[in-house]
Amino acid sequence: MEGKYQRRRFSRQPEPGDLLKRIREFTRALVEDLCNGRSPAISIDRFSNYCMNSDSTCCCSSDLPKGREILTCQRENHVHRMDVLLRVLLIVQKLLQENKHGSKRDIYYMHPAAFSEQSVVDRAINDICILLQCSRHNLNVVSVGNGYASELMLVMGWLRFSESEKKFGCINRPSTAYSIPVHVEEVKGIQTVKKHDLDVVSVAQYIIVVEKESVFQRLANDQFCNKNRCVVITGRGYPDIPTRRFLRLLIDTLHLPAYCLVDCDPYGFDILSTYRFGSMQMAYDAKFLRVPEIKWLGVFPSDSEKYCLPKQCLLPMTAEDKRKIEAMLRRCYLQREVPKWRLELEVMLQRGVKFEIEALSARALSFLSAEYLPSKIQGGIYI
Amino acid sequence: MNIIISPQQLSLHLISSAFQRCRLSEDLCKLSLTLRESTPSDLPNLQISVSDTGIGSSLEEFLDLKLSMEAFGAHQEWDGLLIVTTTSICDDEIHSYRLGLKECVSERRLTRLPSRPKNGVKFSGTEACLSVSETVDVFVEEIKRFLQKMLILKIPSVAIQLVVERGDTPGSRDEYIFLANECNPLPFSASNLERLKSGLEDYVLKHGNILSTQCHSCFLTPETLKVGSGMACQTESSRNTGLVMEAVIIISEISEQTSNCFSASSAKTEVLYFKEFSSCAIPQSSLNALRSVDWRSYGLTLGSVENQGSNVMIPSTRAKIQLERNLTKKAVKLALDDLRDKHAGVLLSAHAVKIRGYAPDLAKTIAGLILSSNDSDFQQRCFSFLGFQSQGVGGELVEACIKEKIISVIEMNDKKPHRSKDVAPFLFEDDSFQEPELLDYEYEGADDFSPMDI
Amino acid sequence: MNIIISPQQLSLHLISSAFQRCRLSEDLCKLSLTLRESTPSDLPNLQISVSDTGIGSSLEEFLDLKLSMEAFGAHQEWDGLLIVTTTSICDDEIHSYRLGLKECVSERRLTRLPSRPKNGVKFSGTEACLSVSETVDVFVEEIKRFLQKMLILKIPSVAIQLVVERGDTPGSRDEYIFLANECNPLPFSASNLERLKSGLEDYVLKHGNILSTQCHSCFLTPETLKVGSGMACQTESSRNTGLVMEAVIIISEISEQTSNCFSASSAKTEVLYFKEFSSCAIPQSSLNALRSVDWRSYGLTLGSVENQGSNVMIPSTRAKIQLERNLTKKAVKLALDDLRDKHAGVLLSAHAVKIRGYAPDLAKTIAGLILSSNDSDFQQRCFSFLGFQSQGVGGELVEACIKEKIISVIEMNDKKPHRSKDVAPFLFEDDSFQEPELLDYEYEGADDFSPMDI
Amino acid sequence: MEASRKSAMAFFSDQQLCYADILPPSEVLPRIEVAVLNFLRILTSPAPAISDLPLIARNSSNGRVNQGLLTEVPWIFLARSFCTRSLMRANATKAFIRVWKVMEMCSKILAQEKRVTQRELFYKLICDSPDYFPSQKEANRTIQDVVALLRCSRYSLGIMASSRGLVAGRLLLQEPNQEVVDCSICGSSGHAISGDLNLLDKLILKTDARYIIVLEKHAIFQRLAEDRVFNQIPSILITAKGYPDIATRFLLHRMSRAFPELPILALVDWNPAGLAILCTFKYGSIGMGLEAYRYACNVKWLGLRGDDLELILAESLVPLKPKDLQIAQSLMSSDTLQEKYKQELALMVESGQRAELEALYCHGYDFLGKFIAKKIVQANYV
Ligand SMILES: [Mg+2]
Ligand SMILES: [Mg+2]
Repeated sequence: MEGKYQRRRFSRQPEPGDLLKRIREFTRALVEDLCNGRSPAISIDRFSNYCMNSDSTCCCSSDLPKGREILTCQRENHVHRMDVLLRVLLIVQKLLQENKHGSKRDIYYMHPAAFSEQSVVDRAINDICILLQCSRHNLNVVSVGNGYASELMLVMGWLRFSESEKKFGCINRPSTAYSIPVHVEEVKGIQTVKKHDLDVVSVAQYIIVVEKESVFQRLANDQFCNKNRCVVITGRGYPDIPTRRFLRLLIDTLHLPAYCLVDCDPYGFDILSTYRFGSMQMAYDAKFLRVPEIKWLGVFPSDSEKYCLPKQCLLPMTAEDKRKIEAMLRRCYLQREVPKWRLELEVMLQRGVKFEIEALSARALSFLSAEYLPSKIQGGIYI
Repeated sequence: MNIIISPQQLSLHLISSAFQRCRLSEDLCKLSLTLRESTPSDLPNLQISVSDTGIGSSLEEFLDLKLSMEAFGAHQEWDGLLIVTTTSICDDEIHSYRLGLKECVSERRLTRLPSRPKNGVKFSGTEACLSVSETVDVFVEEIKRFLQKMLILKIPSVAIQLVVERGDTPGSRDEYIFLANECNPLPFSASNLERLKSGLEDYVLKHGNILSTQCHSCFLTPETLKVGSGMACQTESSRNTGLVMEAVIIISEISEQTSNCFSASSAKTEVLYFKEFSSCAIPQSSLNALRSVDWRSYGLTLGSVENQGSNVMIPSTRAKIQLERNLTKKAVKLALDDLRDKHAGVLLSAHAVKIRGYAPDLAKTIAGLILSSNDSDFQQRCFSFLGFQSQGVGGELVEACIKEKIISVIEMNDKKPHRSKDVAPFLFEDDSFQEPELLDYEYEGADDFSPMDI
Repeated sequence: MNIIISPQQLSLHLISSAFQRCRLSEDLCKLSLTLRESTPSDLPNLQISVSDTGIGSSLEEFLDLKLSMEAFGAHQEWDGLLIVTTTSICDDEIHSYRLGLKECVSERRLTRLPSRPKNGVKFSGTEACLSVSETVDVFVEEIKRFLQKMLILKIPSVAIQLVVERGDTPGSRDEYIFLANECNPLPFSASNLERLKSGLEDYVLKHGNILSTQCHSCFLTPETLKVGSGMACQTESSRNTGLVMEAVIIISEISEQTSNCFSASSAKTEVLYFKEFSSCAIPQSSLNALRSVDWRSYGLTLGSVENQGSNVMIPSTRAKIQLERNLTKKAVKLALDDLRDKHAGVLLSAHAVKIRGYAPDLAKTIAGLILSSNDSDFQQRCFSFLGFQSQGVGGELVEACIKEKIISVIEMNDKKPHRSKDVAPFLFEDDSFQEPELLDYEYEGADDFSPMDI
Repeated sequence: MEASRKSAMAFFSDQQLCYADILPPSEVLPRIEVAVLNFLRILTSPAPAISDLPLIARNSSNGRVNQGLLTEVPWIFLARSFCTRSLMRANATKAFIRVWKVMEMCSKILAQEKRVTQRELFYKLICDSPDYFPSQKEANRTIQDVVALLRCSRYSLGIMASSRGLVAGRLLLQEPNQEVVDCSICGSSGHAISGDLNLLDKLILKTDARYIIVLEKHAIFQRLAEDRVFNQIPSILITAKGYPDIATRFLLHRMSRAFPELPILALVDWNPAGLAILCTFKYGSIGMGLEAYRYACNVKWLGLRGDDLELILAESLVPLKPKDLQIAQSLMSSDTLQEKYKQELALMVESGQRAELEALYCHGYDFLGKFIAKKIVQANYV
């Protein structure tokens, strides 16, 4: 078991052919069991990227399964899940065979009555990824939620790349936003512009990830990337998989430092953690989605005093906010891997106030781009 | 032993005793019941005679009869006198006694009446007679119903005759014959349990033994009755001396549409209880046993239980009650399991029935996975698992075959002892993640963004 | 006329009558009150004498005195006897009468007492005397308070002297002088309303005429008192014969911090009522009139009203009450308007005060719009609207100027009759504007776009 | 400056114009200056007053439908009926001052030649005047008030807009001095429509398509773009991911002007909200009346319609939600809605069911393209 995961960790992403083969193996085993009068059972490994054991020597960082769930024909909810899983698997097989992509919503609509709700499909997709040991995009499944909510991530800066035939010459206008493609696997030729390019003399030096679009727009409007040699991206809130994969790809390709700018509130911190460690739902795929290199650039609880933010911009935390922070503080990875983050989170809780990045713009619009970010990056004020 | 609270019960008891004597006899026996109503005065006078050709009586059975003093103390319709005439095979004479049943058991004495010689003829038999001031009607129906139930035991060696002579129409004489083993004869060697099964089948097929032959309009095919039986014995002592509880369960699947015999009420389940080869009301302990059976695991629900018998039981010891109860439960469960084992798809637990509901969908999907694959080699292997030889096997056939296999697995699972069932393997320690989910993240612009989408 | 219910009220009434006789006289008059307590026995004996040098009495005023028979019927402390001595300027003698007031009005008769000759001296005057078995104290304070209020009328021709002789300390004699027109003299030609205004001002400045001079610690500057007055007359008949209601309202703005004279309770508003130049309790009709004034439109709130007078009024006719009420209300409103007109920013409606509170913010914003502009031409035009000539005018000045103008519009707007208030010109003039919807339509932003409005 | 202020002054007396213009800062600032000058002029006049702010009313009673004579396409616009913000009305005093405060903030931002997000504007406003802007909501409403007062678009006030719109297919876009973007090679993600209305205004558009297909949903857009449906059906695909934003409507409008011969066909869910989205593209809406009515396009309803339901599994039909019925009711009461649409709406209400486009996938993922092609060939749109 351990070997299997160890191996996969360093192996390439599976090809559609591999996955189809795995699906067939799975099906064959199922039929074989049935024909031998054995009750079919589907064993699904369970992953988590953190636990709540504050002091223990947990193995959450190992990317190994933390347990296993076995779906049998003896529990009704198991059979229902089996039914859903097989239906989704059948759809996935078709997608892979026809080399098409389907959204989670599309899949839901294949059998709306049997699936009853979208989350049931989402879970089955996760289960299939674990079963077939692949990432979701390998299944040709994309996440267009309910058909509306998908927000493309935005990128700007000293960067040039292409997705299939589509070229993204961000570099030509570094302060113009580009939407990020869905199919990150088709992204090619990511490059910051090299010094020997005739028309450009500088190269990107770092990547800034901002929590939200409005801050991204602020930086764009302030021509931040014209003045700073960097790449800015935003996942517009919680980063979706393409966003995180794209960031992962950028870092793997360019080997640039990445800084994350989030609101000083529990959501901001959770978004930061999602970039850094991945999300719990996708823990099985965390190694492809997380960005351990990312640094927390701000905004820190202490910034409210350091930069004399207007007190109107500081909001008292709700009981709910505090509860969330208390829960996050118990996540094992914070203590183990980023104790400094954890300290700041504690400070946030102690102060009992939260504020948004925009609070930095309240006095002067250009403060964020002209002073805050350059001073932080140049001064190494990040953790 | 039950406490008798009415002359009708007494007469049933006398019949039951006579039946036992017949059963114990090694020969074919005859049990004659005569109800002779005469109206010399205004008061009706009914002579009840229960005679049998079974083994002679030891008289204790009469001496020990327990009558409810409350019920009989002030009973004007009966003088309490029982005339018993009996002879064993080895007796030379036929002895007669008179017994005052209204006296309490410890004070009861037999008054010996003149004996009659047997003149060397070897026979045995007993007659018990009593006279009551009641009309014959209150007895006849009850006795008939009792005898119909007794037929369930299918004791082949006893023929029962009931003669009713009504006083109001002199010379009128109704005669009823009750013969077991009539329509579905069993070999003599059949066990009691087999007889019970067969008898109960007949009972159902003959609508509670009311008809003399199987009701063909209701029971067209033999499969309509599904029978299971179970036997539980006291394990500690040897089988012979211990209690033995035998249970037979019959499910008849007659829909109301096809049947014109059954009324809605007859759809109810009837519970018949025999104790020592005699029909009697179900004792509380057994009733509790029935209640404690996990009917749901057989896909059945326990409705309200009406105990129609009104006999008061003499309290047994607690240990005995417990024993009876356990045995009853065990026997019933064994009968249910037997029934389920013998009939596929019958008495599945509600749980399994639900799960089985997924079989068509599962089968369709699995068939889809096979049939839609573009790997014919893979398809071929699957077909061969399923027992198909050719390539060009139809999709419906594959699906149906898989469905059948899934159903059989589900049903098999259901038949396994429960123990292994509830421990569905779940090794994942999920409980440690009680962290509040950061679901309600409000983000400008995203209408219904949920972090679940990641 | 009020019904008198106690000797104290009777004595006040006698004083009031004497005051009227003085007022009607053309000369300076003196009104002397003597309270002489003598204790010959254990019972206190108080002689009350009210004498004046006004015109002589026609005696009807005494004959018509209405006493509460309930209050006086059983009154042991007073025999009900009033000795009246009076003479007119044209009389040769001084006449004396005795009057039994405990008799009801219709049965009352004057008992003539011996007259005294005037010996040709021309003078007029009246004295009314009565004796009661009460101590002097219950009278003195009440009479003093009454006289202090009478000073408000500032009738310049009457000097009042109060002499109190206490029986327990023989020879003790307290003398109090009440002189109107003392500290802020008015010309003799001043109207009654002017006198009332001036008198009320004095009354306030002298803390209810308790002090003999203005309290300088409370009233440092003359502006601390804001006075408004109004007069309403019956319009139907000629002004002379009709009812005239005059109202004077004074607002004194003394903060509790600066004043050490006022207790918390004295911050209350005092309502003084004079009827026919005599202080009396405010009648219910006028009280209702006060209650019906829309105080809120003057930025005031009506607290609870305590009517301290306890006089029972003889019911007037309904029409008269209505008239009094209307006149009172009108006079008070005129006084309030007068006050507001004379003093900028005083008595603004709560509404206007609230809106005025926004003036600084609005001024700051408009000034910000002007000053932050980099279009100097635009700025110059703005400055010229505001009356500034030079370019380099300071930001605070611009803001203050705009604020002042906004406030003045708000205050002006508040003084306009309500009808004309809400019509303000549009920022963008456009003759073709259709009738504007004055509803304050709350617009859903594009963010909460709703398809409902397609 | 004087000249532009004159034209700004003239603007306010022009009776025909009841919409919000997309203006460069150099034209917005004079309008604000005129507002200030008028305020001061009235304040300092011999009969001084504080002028009321006339805002174009954005309620349905001020909504009008233009039934064009030449085109059969009606569109919704706002008539010259006003609601006012008055300082003197106690319940509107704050709203009145808010308008000036937002104007002040916007004029500062425009003078700096910057743009802000609504959130940033809100932060600036709460720092400046916390009492007036307790929440973002007040800021957003006041921005709309300023739009209705100055009659220039929100974007013109220096507020950034982001568009959720995407376009794909046979469309070539070219910003001045930039490379041509070929929307047919953008993959399934399409080309993101910029929120910069000035930029959209300047785009050079080229196409060899024969249809423009408007899609309610992103997922459907992705499916069709991935399948390159526009190669089989020469078309341009556009979606706003739900209710359309101004930028998407503006681009569609520009395309409809640039390529007047192309029919615009909409593919929406079969539910009242789907129809409402279609109608917003088609007629505009009062809520966006001031900013957007001019972008009405003659959109035809391709699907889903009642006739298409036979293609859908019964289990894919979902009961209508209360919100659907609400939308249906308001659509029904609209004079704008043509009879065929009303019939379709009545059918939805009567059946009590709704269906989403994805329900067609029960026939396979490539069915959608065939479905569209067939309908187009049969000219089966209304
Ligand atoms: Mg946030
Ligand atoms: Mg929809």
